[in-house]
Amino acid sequence: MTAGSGWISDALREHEHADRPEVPGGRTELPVTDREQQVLDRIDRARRRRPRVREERITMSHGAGGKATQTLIEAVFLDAFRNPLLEPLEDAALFSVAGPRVALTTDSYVVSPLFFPGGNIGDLAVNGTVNDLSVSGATPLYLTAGFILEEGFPVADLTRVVSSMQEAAVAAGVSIVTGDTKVVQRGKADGCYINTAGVGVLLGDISLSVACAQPGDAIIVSGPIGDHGITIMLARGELDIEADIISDTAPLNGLVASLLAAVPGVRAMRDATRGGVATILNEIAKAADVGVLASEDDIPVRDEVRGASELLGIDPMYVACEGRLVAVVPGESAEAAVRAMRGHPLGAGAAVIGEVVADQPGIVRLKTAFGGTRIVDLLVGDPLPRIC
Amino acid sequence: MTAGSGWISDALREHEHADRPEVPGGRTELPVTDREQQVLDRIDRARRRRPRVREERITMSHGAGGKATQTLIEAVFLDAFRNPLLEPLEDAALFSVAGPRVALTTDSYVVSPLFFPGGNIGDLAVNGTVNDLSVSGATPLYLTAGFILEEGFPVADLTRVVSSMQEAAVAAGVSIVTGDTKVVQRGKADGCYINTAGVGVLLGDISLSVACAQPGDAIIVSGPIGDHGITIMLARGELDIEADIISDTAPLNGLVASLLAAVPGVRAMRDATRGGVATILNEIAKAADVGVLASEDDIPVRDEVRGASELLGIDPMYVACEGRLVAVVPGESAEAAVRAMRGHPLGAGAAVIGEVVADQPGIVRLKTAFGGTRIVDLLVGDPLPRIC
Amino acid sequence: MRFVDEFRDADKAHALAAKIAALCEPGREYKFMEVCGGHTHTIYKHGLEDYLPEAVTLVHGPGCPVCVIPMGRVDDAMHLASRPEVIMTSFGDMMRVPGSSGSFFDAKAAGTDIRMVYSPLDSLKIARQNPDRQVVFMAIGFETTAPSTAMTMLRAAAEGLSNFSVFCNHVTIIPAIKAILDSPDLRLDGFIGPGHVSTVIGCRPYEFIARDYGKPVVVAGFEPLDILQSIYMLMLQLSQRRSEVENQYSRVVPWDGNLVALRAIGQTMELRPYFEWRGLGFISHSALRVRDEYAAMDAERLFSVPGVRVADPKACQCGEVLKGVLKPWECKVFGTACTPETPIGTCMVSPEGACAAYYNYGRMNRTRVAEASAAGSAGRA
Amino acid sequence: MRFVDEFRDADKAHALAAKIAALCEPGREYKFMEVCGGHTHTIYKHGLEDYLPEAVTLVHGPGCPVCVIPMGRVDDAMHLASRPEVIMTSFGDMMRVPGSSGSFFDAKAAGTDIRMVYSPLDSLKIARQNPDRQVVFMAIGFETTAPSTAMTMLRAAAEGLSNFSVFCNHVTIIPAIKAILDSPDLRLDGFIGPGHVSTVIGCRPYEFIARDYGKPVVVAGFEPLDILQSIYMLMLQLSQRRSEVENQYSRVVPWDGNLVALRAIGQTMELRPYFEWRGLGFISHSALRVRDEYAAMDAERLFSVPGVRVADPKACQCGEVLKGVLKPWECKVFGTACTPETPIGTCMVSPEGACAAYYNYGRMNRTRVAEASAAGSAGRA
Amino acid sequence: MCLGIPGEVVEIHAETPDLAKVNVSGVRRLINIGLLSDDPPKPGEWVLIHVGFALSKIDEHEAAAAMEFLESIGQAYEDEIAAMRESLIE
Amino acid sequence: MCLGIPGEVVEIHAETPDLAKVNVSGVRRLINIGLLSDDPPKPGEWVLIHVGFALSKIDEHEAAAAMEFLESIGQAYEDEIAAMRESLIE
Ligand code: SF4
Ligand code: SF4
Ligand SMILES: [Mg+2]
Ligand SMILES: [Mg+2]
Ligand SMILES: [Mg+2]
Ligand SMILES: [Mg+2]
Ligand SMILES: [Mg+2]
Ligand SMILES: [Mg+2]
Ligand SMILES: [Mg+2]
Ligand SMILES: [Mg+2]
Ligand SMILES: [Mg+2]
Ligand SMILES: [Mg+2]
Repeated sequence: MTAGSGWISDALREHEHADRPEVPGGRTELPVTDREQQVLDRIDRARRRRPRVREERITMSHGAGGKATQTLIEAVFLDAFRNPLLEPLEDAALFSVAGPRVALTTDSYVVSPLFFPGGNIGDLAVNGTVNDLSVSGATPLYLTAGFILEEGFPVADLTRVVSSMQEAAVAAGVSIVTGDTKVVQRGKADGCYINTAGVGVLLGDISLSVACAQPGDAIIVSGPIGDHGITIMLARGELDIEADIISDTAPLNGLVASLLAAVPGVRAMRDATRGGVATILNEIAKAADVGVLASEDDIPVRDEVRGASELLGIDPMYVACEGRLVAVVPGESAEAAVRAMRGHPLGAGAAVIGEVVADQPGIVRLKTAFGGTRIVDLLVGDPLPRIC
Repeated sequence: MTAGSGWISDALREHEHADRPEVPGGRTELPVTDREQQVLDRIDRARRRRPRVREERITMSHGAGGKATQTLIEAVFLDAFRNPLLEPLEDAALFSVAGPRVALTTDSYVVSPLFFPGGNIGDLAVNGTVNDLSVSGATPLYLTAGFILEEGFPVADLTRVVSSMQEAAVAAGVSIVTGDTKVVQRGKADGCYINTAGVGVLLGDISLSVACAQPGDAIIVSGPIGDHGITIMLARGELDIEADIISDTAPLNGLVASLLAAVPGVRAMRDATRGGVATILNEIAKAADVGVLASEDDIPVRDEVRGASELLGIDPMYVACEGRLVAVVPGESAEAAVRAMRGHPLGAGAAVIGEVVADQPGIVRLKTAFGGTRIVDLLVGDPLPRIC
Repeated sequence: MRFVDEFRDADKAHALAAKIAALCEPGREYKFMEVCGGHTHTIYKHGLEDYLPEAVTLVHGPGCPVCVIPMGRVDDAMHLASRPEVIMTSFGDMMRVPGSSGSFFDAKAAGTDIRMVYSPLDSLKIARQNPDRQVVFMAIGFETTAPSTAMTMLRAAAEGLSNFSVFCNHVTIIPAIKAILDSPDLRLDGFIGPGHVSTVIGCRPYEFIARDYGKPVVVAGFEPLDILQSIYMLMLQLSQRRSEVENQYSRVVPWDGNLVALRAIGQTMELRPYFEWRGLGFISHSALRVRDEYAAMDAERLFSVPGVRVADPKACQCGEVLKGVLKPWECKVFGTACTPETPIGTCMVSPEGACAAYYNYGRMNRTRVAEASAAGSAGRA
Repeated sequence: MRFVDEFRDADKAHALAAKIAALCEPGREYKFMEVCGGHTHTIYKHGLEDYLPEAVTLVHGPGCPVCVIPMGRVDDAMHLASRPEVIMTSFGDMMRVPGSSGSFFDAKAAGTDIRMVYSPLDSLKIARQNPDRQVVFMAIGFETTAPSTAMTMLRAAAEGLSNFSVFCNHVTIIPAIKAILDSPDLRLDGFIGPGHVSTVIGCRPYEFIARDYGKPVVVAGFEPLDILQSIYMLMLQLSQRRSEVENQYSRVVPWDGNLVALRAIGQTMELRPYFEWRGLGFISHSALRVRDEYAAMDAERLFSVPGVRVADPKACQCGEVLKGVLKPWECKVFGTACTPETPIGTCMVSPEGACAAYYNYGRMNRTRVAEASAAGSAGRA
Repeated sequence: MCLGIPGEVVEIHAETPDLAKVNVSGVRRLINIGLLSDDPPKPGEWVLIHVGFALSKIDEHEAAAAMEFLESIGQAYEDEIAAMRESLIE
Repeated sequence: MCLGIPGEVVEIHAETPDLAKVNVSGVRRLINIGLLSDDPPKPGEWVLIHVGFALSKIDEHEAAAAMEFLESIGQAYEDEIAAMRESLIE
């Protein structure tokens, strides 16, 4: 239950501080209109105070556009994200971009649970969008934040999420410049969904596209795969599996900058999220109409990710990451690319995992550790735990 | 239940068209590897076909990032929104903007019901974001579209929503250039939520802000208020109230262009959405630290909106619109502004509803039709139907 | 809107205002209580006080159904609602009324199944749709609303619905008026009688006021001209040294009330020996409970209800406001600790509550307003 | 991973491959059936066929629990699941198996309460959490899985859980192998025996194959070297004109199986007189049902189950694939109408289904692959 | 007290004569007229609506009388104002 | 058939000796070891896990023997390959 009798004492305590000029002789001294005016002035001062969310849980009022919405925006969002572009709280944020081309992306985040080892939906929502811009070759600059909150969502959780977003934004060097909040009835969401859209700028004439992959190109992954997906599956608790593993959620713009500086000829990058590395390899094969030949032995997978995958009967190649990228570089630049990535903390585990080939266009093949070959197609359905 | 035995016959019918070169003498004629290769080629051709969503309902697979996600994106979203920026389906859309400043906005749409007289969540999601850009003085150019779909959502409904979005985008002259789809478990959403972020460009040195409102300015509304909110309340069906009223959802960029052309000195505009016109008047009063004095008699409200509001005990001033704007213009330009707006179909009902005054800063007052005065504060809570 | 717009005409208001002003005896102050919160709402919503001479003061009475619910009853309702089998249904007004640990709205956010209804009949619909749940209707209101609850109970009985019950908090206005008349610290010159209550109980029940206390009563409608005319009628009685019950709202209120409605109430409910009113304390025979014959629809008997008495927060001066002893803004916490967002007292919740009405509509300097109105081009006073 | 990685060693595979090749008698073709879908999965997932000489062909058998479920049983399960009081629990594999009007997955999307579990024990947890619902576990699988169902039933009985039941579809492998051996259109040289089934039933039940049909059987593990070694052992028996049951998987499979597990099955389940297998038709004594003593946990008795027989779609050639008569890609609709996204037959659903395994992992030109592998720097064959 | 809204009865519900459709400024809703069973309203008559029930009929005659009174004092007031103005001009 | 994964028993659950915690590559889960009640596994022993149950113990001795065999033929093969290479070089 929100509030508790606590809120009354809170409100009264605050009221005490409502710098009320004491009327010397009590209220009989002044004419009614003057006394009333003093009260009105006191209220005016109280209203201009820093807003504070008193509720412990989000209620429908927080989404109704009235006073509670405004308080939420000012006390929670603006307070955390504060920057000159957001501050006017106008209908749109205005800024200038210096660069011939602008990159625009969006993603909604619906992760459950909202808090998990290594992060929460907030930093995920910032990093994910930063990463989509980064792998497009853009320098991420500005983010929007759209919240869909479920009635009953704890305000303390929201505050935690929002402050993680701000930390992630600071770490990635971006600003959250405009936002939106909607509240839906209990049972019509799962606590909190976040959409972020991002704007970045492309400097120079960089041109990246998975459609540019050419036979002979090397395919590089920036680190061990599947950490995020396995962390989330285990964090749900339904599988009763424990492991010391944390999400890899991280902003990749720094790593991308290092890579691009070292290897200007990079053909394409993708951040491996839903669908995992397997999906990206298939996107490359399809977009460029080339074959992709990867090597199981070369794909970095943590022991715990492998163990959990074996137990659940799923394939780490399809498991989501949130801080790993796949890069396609000309074969001759492979070594330089790996070296550059390993020089960055988020690329310490970078490795060449395969190559682009001419034959079997559209198809991704994997040399198995066993020395055989198999196809790695797009995933059908969800990665479901299986018995057989 | 999805599919029904129908899907098998469908699949087989399609299979018939899988231009399979008939092996003249049957399979015994060719060596196994050749026969196998022919089958593989046939499959390859089938895979390169135009994707089609076979399911009648959204399943978790459509959000898992695999084949179903890809099919959904290509068959539903790309097919409807097709444009050269979206088509590469890269992690971000790239484009150039010509103009010194860029406007960025976002909104999530969670309207229930999804389809209502006068529109649906799709055109709402496009118009709403177009409007936030427009009232900022920007020419809306590019939109993102982030979908959160509930498992079980009918694909036919999604298709309707998406095609409404495209129609709205065409009508507003914007392109949807990047997007995202997530699917959540049944019971974790309400069919379909949409987030759109929008990018627009400000030409010239236009500078709009509600903080610029000055005593003497006139406040104009572009047409009758509350149509959208009342339509939605009635469309939910719980109140058992019928009325011939439709949502006012519409893109305001054309109207804004007409207004700005006629009155370059416009101080600020806002589209009246959640919280209605009352909220905007309060935003003006607060941001510019001025008083606002509006006149009840001058505020256009349709009979049906008034009737429904009386029945429900709510105030139309707080009821949402989705195609109305409030403009602040210098007093001397009021007439020209109204004339310009009335010249546009979406501004036919434009009217001066009040003025900015110096006294009682931060407070919105309304001259009632009865000749009295009252305060119009921010709404507390939801506009709840009341008995007393 | 017919029967509405014609009673909001500013020209006629000026005429009435002039008549009222003309009736003021020099040096005399007039204090009238509008018993009904609906009147309070109208007064502030339309800015009616702008028409009244300084000498005439309106005192806001206890006739706001939500404002008089004591905290203990809210807690009891919350206790009922928190039972897993219970779906609580409530009018929107009730949703923000604070109990000792938050409002229905807060409880709903925390997962309690509380649903807003427009009509008590909607609760029956919910009961039919949820045969394995118990639907409890949070019945509040004066005689205006009690007949609707009664009709809903009769309907449920006729249908044989076994999962619908009523948590009955209906109150009756006469004992509250009497309590106010008997309170030593208040001097009133007359009453603006509650129009909608009177559609049910008629005008006779007020006669004791005129007869025994010598105060005029005018039963009034809810448009601003109705109230202005009623004030005029009260002033006229005073100037003529009369004290009678008059019916300004005769287009809606029959002198004898609504017999069908009274019968329905009498069939399903009976007077409680006493009931607690927020701010006014316990008043005997001031509320209704479900009759024994309908015990199966009485949530208080179906479920155990703690029934603890919760003292109002110390800072709360609702009692004084409800009795008209204090003006809303004279309460110490008005507008700072107690606001519509964080109501400490219930008078700050409902749009009919005196504090809420004053805060939402009236919170401004009337002198300065008058000047601004005169100057402003948008106004037309 | 211990007991895993060491059995995936490419060098040893090359050695085994050479040994196998060396055992090939010129001009002779060898056809071995891996009975178990787990083996099929391993074969394709690791690209094991790349190590086999042309003369050796692997034929995929019926040992995929999901593939042999007939459409009628899926429809029956769906019927059960659609009851409002029922929560159906199912392994993930089962979710996409097509019934005549869609899969569990489709039904779930349409609102049917079907939940995925990792272990049958999870169903008990759900039953405890939902005392007012009926939790039905969709029990599928061979002797490997039946003991887990049995233990779960015993646990439910011990706890006195009254809202848990089993829709029993457990099947037994021996009658299916016998049916294949008796089918006229198939010539096999030996069997790669199901390793995990054998942990329960042991190796003796296969003796009739060696004795009566003169075919060697090697019970095999699930890592690729296990299978390669088993093929080598089969080739060795053939070259030595032996036909015996051998146990390659002795690290896991005791010759006599698991008596505790067999007792648990025997206590809760009994053989059905006959049961329909997809593609193979009715096979007598080939499946398990719940014993009378546990009738209260038998969903087939608790709820009426339509039990209609649904003919497989005409285009479906799963029967031939399950019997090993057709290679997956030889089915007419393979890869065009029937894909993992839109499986027409169940062999396309489970990763253990021959068609799915071939489609997901094996769908490529092996000759070209070999060339590419040789050329590709990323490989290390 | 409590919100009461005037609405015009449009039609009596055929199957359940307890219910009537009323019109409030072009907005229609079925309401329960059981409380008026002593003298049920006919289409064209006006009722006062409270929480989905018609609480009383609106007496057009009485309404007209009230209006007449208000108009009469309005007229008297305007005459007076006019007279005052004239006196000022003079 | 059906997925079976080797895991090392880490500890037997104190209250319910039917349950044991197993470790699979650093990942831990409680599993039911009721099917091994004839000869319950001890910490350090390995079991085969299927749908949350231990189905059998893994016999390290047999596993070592299998490995030995595989290594022996591996060695033989490598010797052969080496010999062949040498013969080619020569
Ligand atoms: S301000 Fe609040 S506490 Fe004071 S009288 Fe009004 S409602 Fe009660
Ligand atoms: S392709 Fe499909 S229909 Fe044909 S055998 Fe395989 S699963 Fe059955
Ligand atoms: Mg994106
Ligand atoms: Mg992304
Ligand atoms: Mg991406
Ligand atoms: Mg917004
Ligand atoms: Mg916006
Ligand atoms: Mg908006
Ligand atoms: Mg806006
Ligand atoms: Mg995305
Ligand atoms: Mg409850
Ligand atoms: Mg069910």
